[in-house]
Amino acid sequence: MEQPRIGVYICHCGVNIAGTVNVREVVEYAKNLPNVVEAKDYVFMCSAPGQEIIREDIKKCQLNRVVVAACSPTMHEHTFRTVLAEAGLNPYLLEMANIREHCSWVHTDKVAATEKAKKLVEIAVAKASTLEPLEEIEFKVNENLLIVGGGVAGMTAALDSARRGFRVYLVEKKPILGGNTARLGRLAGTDMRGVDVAGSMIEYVKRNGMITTLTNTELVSVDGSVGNFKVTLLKKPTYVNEKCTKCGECVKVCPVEVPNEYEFGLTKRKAIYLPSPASYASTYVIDGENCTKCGECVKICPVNAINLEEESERIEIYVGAVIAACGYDPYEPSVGEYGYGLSNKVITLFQLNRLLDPEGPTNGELKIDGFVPRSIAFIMCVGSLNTTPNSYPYCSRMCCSSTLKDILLLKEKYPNIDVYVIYKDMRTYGRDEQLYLTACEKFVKFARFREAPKVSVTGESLEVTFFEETLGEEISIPVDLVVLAVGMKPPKDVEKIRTILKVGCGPEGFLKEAHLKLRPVEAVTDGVYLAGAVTGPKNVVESITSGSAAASKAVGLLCREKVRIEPTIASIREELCSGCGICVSVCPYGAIIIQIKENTRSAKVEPALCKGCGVCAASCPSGAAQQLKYKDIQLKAQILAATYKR
Amino acid sequence: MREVIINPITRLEGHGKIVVVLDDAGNCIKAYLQVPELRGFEKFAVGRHAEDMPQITPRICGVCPMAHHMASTKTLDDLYKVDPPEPAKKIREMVYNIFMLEDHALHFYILAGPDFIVGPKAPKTERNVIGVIKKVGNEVALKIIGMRKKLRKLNETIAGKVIHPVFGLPGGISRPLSKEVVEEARKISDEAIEFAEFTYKIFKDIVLKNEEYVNLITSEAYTHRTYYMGLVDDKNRVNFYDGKIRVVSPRGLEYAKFDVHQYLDYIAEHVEPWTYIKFPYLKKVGWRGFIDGEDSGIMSVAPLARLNAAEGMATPRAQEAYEEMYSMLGGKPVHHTLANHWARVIEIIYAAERFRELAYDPDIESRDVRKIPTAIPDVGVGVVEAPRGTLIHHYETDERGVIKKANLLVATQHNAARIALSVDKAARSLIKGGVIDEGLLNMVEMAFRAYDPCHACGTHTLPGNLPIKIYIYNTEGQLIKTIERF
Amino acid sequence: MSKPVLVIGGGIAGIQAALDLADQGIQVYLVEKSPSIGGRMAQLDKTFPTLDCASCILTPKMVSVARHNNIKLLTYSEVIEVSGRAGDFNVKILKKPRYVEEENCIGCGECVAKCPSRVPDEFNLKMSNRKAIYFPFPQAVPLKATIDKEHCLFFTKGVCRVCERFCPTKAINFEQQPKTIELNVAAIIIATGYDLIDPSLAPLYGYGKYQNVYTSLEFERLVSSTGPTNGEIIRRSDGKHPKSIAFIQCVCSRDVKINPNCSAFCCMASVKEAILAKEHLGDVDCTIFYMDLRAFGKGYQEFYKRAMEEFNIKFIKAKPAKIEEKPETKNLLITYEEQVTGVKRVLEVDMVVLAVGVKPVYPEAISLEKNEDGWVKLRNPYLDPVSTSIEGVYIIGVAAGAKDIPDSVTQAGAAAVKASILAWGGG
Amino acid sequence: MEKPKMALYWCASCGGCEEAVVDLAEKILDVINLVDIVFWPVAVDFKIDDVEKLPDGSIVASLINGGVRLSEHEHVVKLLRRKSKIVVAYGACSSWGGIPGLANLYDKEEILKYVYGDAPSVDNPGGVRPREKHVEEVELELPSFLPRLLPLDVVIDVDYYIPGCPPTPEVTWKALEILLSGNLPPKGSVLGASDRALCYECPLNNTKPDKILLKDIKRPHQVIVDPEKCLLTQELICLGPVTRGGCGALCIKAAMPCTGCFGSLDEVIDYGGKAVSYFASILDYYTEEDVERILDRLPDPMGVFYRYTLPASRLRGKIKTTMR
Repeated sequence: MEQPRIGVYICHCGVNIAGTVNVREVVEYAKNLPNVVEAKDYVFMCSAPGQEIIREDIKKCQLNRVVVAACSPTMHEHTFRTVLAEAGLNPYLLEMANIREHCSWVHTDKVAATEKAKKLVEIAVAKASTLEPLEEIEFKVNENLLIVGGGVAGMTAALDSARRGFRVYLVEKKPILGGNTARLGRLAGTDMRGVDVAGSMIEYVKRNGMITTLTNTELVSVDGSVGNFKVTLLKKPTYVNEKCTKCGECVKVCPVEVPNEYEFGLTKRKAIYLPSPASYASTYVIDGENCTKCGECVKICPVNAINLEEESERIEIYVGAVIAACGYDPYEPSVGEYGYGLSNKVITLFQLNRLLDPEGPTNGELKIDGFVPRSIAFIMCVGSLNTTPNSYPYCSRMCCSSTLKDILLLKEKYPNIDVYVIYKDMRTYGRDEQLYLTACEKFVKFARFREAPKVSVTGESLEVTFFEETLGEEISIPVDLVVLAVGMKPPKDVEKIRTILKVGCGPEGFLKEAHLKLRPVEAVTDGVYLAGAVTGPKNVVESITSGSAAASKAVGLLCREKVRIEPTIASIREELCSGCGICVSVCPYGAIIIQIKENTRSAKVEPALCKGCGVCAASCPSGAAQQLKYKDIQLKAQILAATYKR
Repeated sequence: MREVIINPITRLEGHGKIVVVLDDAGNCIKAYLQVPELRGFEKFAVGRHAEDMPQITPRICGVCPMAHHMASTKTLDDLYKVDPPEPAKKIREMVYNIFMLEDHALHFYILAGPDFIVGPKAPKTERNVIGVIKKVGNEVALKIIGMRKKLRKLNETIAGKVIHPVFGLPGGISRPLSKEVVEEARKISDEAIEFAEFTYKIFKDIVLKNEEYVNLITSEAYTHRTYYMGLVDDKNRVNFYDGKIRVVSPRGLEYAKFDVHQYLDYIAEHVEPWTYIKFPYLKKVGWRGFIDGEDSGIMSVAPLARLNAAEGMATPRAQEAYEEMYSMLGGKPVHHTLANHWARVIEIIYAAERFRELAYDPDIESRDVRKIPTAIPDVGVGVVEAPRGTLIHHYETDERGVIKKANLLVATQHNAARIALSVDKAARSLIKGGVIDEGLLNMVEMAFRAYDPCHACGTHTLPGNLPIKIYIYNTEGQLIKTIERF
Repeated sequence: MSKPVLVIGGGIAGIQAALDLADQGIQVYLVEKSPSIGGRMAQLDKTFPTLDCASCILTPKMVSVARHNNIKLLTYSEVIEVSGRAGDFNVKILKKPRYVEEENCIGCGECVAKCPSRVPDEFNLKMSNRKAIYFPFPQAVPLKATIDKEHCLFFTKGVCRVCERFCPTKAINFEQQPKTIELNVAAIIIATGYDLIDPSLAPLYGYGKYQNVYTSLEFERLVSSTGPTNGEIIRRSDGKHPKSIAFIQCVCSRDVKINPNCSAFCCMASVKEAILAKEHLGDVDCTIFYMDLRAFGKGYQEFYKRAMEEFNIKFIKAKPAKIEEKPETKNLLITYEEQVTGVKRVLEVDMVVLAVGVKPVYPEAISLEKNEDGWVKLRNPYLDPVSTSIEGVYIIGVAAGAKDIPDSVTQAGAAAVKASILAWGGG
Repeated sequence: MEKPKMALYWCASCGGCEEAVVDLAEKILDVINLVDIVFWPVAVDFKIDDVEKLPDGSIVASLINGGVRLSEHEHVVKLLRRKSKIVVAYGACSSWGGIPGLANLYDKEEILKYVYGDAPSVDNPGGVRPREKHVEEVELELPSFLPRLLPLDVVIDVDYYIPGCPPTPEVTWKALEILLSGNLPPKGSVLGASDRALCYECPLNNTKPDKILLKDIKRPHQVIVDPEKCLLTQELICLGPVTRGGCGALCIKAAMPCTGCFGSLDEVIDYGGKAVSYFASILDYYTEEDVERILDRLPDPMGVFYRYTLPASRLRGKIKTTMR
């Protein structure tokens, strides 16, 4: 290596540094450090004149390393790297000493702070002597986008990205798009039903030539990294082709009957069925899991639309980014939880939505055993806030507003029904508060429980018993119907999705954001984004918004020609590597592979996957893996400088 | 008073130094063998995993590492109260006999060889391995080197390493032998028998047929009447790997026969302020200073002692040779230090025969070579016969098998007192009236070699001699003369 | 080629929208009326539920805005006129004079140190003073001094010019004139945020009357290490540490007379503030008076639970009937009805913090359609949740409805992609 | 032409290194033909005076094995340093202290007290101890037992290292070839061994799964291993990944884990520290209880991870060692 010629530049940062640190003294000290050929100070090193001093010196003094002692590198490392680049030096030959946040801002003793600043500069100089030029790593970005999940969040993301000009693969594991929203019935504050919102999106998706929809399709694997993912999908057969005229003859002969999941089990369906109301499903489909392949439907189908021999298809696609919009599952109470499953008069909010939907099993009539209930108790926080042993600890956010919306609908249709809402905290946040105010005006009775209410089912009668906080006593309310305002839980295949996408999840099982507050639609894994309720409970509007937000991030990546990553990643010197595989075992990003050449093994870093966390370098037993810019020898130089007494 | 310092002699657990003290008349009144070597193995063994001891203790001596490895491994069997499967024990004993054979052969040909084969009075430039080669012929020399190489290679394959082996574990050995290895062992064992016979013939032709040599062996200068100690099998025959410790008195009577667990009842160590080595002695007889005879607890180990302490050899050819030696030297026990060379040749025959017996034993093909210990460890004691003599390891551990206490009695130590006697005796007989016989160097050297195959086994592979330098001081303590021997 | 997009408001929502657009290769004009971007978030001490320091996570974003090649930052500027339609808006922006040349100012602070004029500091809600030439806060972006003409001695009395004398780079320019900038943009994103509703509208809480009653935003500054007391929680009346603090929710919100809406973030903000008070003072009783504790976001319920169990913060479900001051101690007496028994009770505390509701701030130059409650009307809340009724004009952050930081950031992304589609001529 | 002069010396060693040289077998004769051995106490004329008489720097290379434990060792190695152009630390003990270096876990007094006092077979009622100066008829001197064992390079400047306990004949031969070739690598280099870790030459390296994450630690006596499968994956602490290769994986071929006698690789600063770090990083544990449990499974981390390198490590042992 060439003899280091280091220039040291010490910033006053106005009075921020100079007020506590004697900058002149630090300059004099720096001048006598090994390899230092020039040391200067300036009031604001990051200002244009300050930058110019460095640029000039690099040329005049033939500097080949630069140390800037100023603020945190997160503030201005980039600035000074650019200065080096402009002066023809490799930008990674810069080392910063943070004498502001790490020194002047946190100390008051001027003498001691000055000594510390000297030491920090000395450490930076020692490291600078060992710095090597590094080249930024670039990859061409594949412009396609994969979206996993065809609910409203996924469809919104697909539409926004496609409208912005990117090819989208929209993958849905169910036979039809629309997700949970399609089943929600009428939505709050509008005349639209969930199926209208989902349906219009489906129409847009169908019409958009940039979107390839793959229903009945599951994610098998995702390899590669940001900008370049290879995706393997498995498209399962529906056994019915587009010739289907939806005549319905097949259903009549199908001998297999199973609960209809679309109606949350309120009705039954056959193994061949319409996956959603007629207006949105284009063909009948066969549920491969339950079909016995008896062949009756094939015989009766007048247009020969059924082929029971159809097989699964493996599809490989290449994309630059992935949006996970896998939604949620409604919380399903266990049998006996609030009387659920013991009586058909205990239903969930989702089931109520179906009953109130004109396209639902009762065509919008709320009738239980043929009668309209005269009194209904809504029990809130079912499956949430740890109210029962099975429930989750979090708040599901949408259930309060959703319940009140349903109550207002009910009150519109059946003004005389007595409605009780048994709740813990009414969480109609923001403008949804107006739903609460309206409900109060409609004489909905609100009662506050301390512990989860008990629902006793005796023959035909139902009674809800609980300790009412405001009255301060235990009360019992006999009702005709109990509606459980169930919350949302992570979708059942979330674990699989998260493993395939290498995305983290929180303790409750929802996928984890890169930063809860400021990066809510990004996963920790670069190039993977999160939309909708897969990160946690959301209402329809919030899900749709996050779909757009995720599209925004994905587009931001896809419109770049190249992804550039900082070269401060791990690197393995093949000539020193024994192929022991320890690094592979510890790498949290799957960024290291073992390559076998002529029966000998050695490890290799995939730069696009490496996050530069340094775990491999710390664990590499032979020192072959090193973190660039933080090599052992560089850190050792710093430690020696830090502990050396001059 | 004058002093003579021979410094350093060859290694004795390191380096050695002899100081000879003369009275005003110039007569030797005392000679000291100082061993300036201490590493503290017994102390730093504390805290180690017991199962690591078979790999740690061989570092006491890189010339006979297998002896320590085996003693340590057997101590672990005892510590964990686990009896290894028969095949494992047989493989261990086979490996051990290969080691004894190889080590003894090295000593015989390369260390002692020059003295006897070339001749004690031959020019010093010839008294080395090259001289040996000249005398026995190139073909024979290659045979010797080749045999040693094969034996060591075989042990490396079985034990992992030949210097500092690794295969021994409590309850057996690390893995069974492959078919190829078993076949190789059998082939080599056949050659070993032939090699042993050949060696015996050379010894008889060159040494025993030379009256001068025989006289040298029986000369009083090399004779000490001490106790003798060695391992014997249930028929009181020599065994290197296992058995009871038998001690015979200077008159050849059985003094004691005990299990190694009782070693503390029989053996104690004496400390002198002028040397780092400790001097074991027979506890019940007691320490009487550096004197020989029935009343002195000084005992001797190594080949001759082993033969003296036993009543015969367990293999036929070795037994013949055994009987031959005692009949020629006038019955048991033999007190002549130099007869160790003879005894060593007999042991070479035994080792080869035992090696072959075990190599052809179908058991060594077995896969059943390990028993996993289940007992909670506590105390373990083990013993083997190292080439230089009885070697005892003793460990105490906590319930996790971590050493709390270790005690090691190594062969050199058992002989230390007798070696000191030899040095003293040689000095006294050869330094008289201020005249220092130059033969002193020879005498000391030969006395040493007889005991000490391990110390010097590498010594004569290259041209050169035992490096000795004698400093002679006058009564005022001034250096008056230096004698060098090279 | 794409057309530019205008973002109005440099709070976290505007910052995020600008960054998203810029990352999508679109030229962004980010207009902020105050001298620095950062918005309300810059005034916060820590954020719930992670207790991240607000500036620590915000400052890097602010720096990114300043550094991004695709973002033209117009601070101390206001949109004064908008015409045209989606894809083709003509916008006039007034750049107010700082009387400091931005190109020359290096942010050294010499001028600030020397300025003799003291002015109440808006950033610290007037709880401390700044100079007439000033940086709004230490991490301001851009870090350029601004002369407050109203209080500058030169402008008011014609003398001084001390700043000019001490400026090492000759950046002071008393002659600077307002500038009008005209732009043509494809879309407009409004992120103008909120103001607190005037708490004196609810006189029963005594804000403005009693010294030791604070708004929650004031309390944020009080606990902040960059605030008026360097993070010391002390009473206005006597400078002593309070031994008890009451946090009162739903002041000027959920109140049909003032503002029927819930302000969405105050419950959690108060829980956080109570935790911070405990962390700062240790020996302090914190009580939160609430109606419904709206811990609805990710990790919020868990945070609420932590406040109760780990920090021992008391929660009382009640809306105080009145607050009175004890004249001798300036302590406060909170009268409320105990929920279970219905008994009237009085709690005496050393300090009261009011979680005051919010009202939106809208740019005057754009006439947005509003709902009865005064908040903006959206075009289609389901299919187009960030669009105003004017095509091509989007609204995000609290201006579009009270919300917390993650929801604001999410909306920012959503508006960015919509605007981006327009900017590229799609839609 | 005069043959280059070479010296060999041993300090606190076991003689295994000498034996290893002897194991060069027929090649030893080549060595003799190539060099003139002027000093090798174990094998040739010992003339320390003659060494003193040699001009400084006249010995081309001195190979020194064993750690410095006695004052006499210190004296001789300093003499050899003066007389030699190149000093080579031969074997684990002189390179880093070796197994006798574990003695640095105890101080001098503890060792002497046990060896001459507390050991069960010692019978020493008078509490006699070997002394540096003892007057019998004359004054008898013993070299002093230093407070600790020192690696060679703490006492003198060392040019090269030949690793191993002992170095194998192959490694020794390769190193001698390099030394005699005149084409010398940079100072401080390791001669004769591999530049990569043992795994590289281990016949079991290819039997590893993609990821090695261990749920348990087993000590060698607790398990019967599959000799055809990577020992690390069988939960034995094999130090192959952290140890310099060159031995040919002898121990592993005997189904015993590598204990690290070839020491660390060039890029590693502290062998034991690296060994702990590497091994700990593949332990599949998350809770503190797990960590407690695992520490209990391994009562002697010093003897396992620092077996050959303690005196040269950052820890240096209980006894402080001043590093160069």
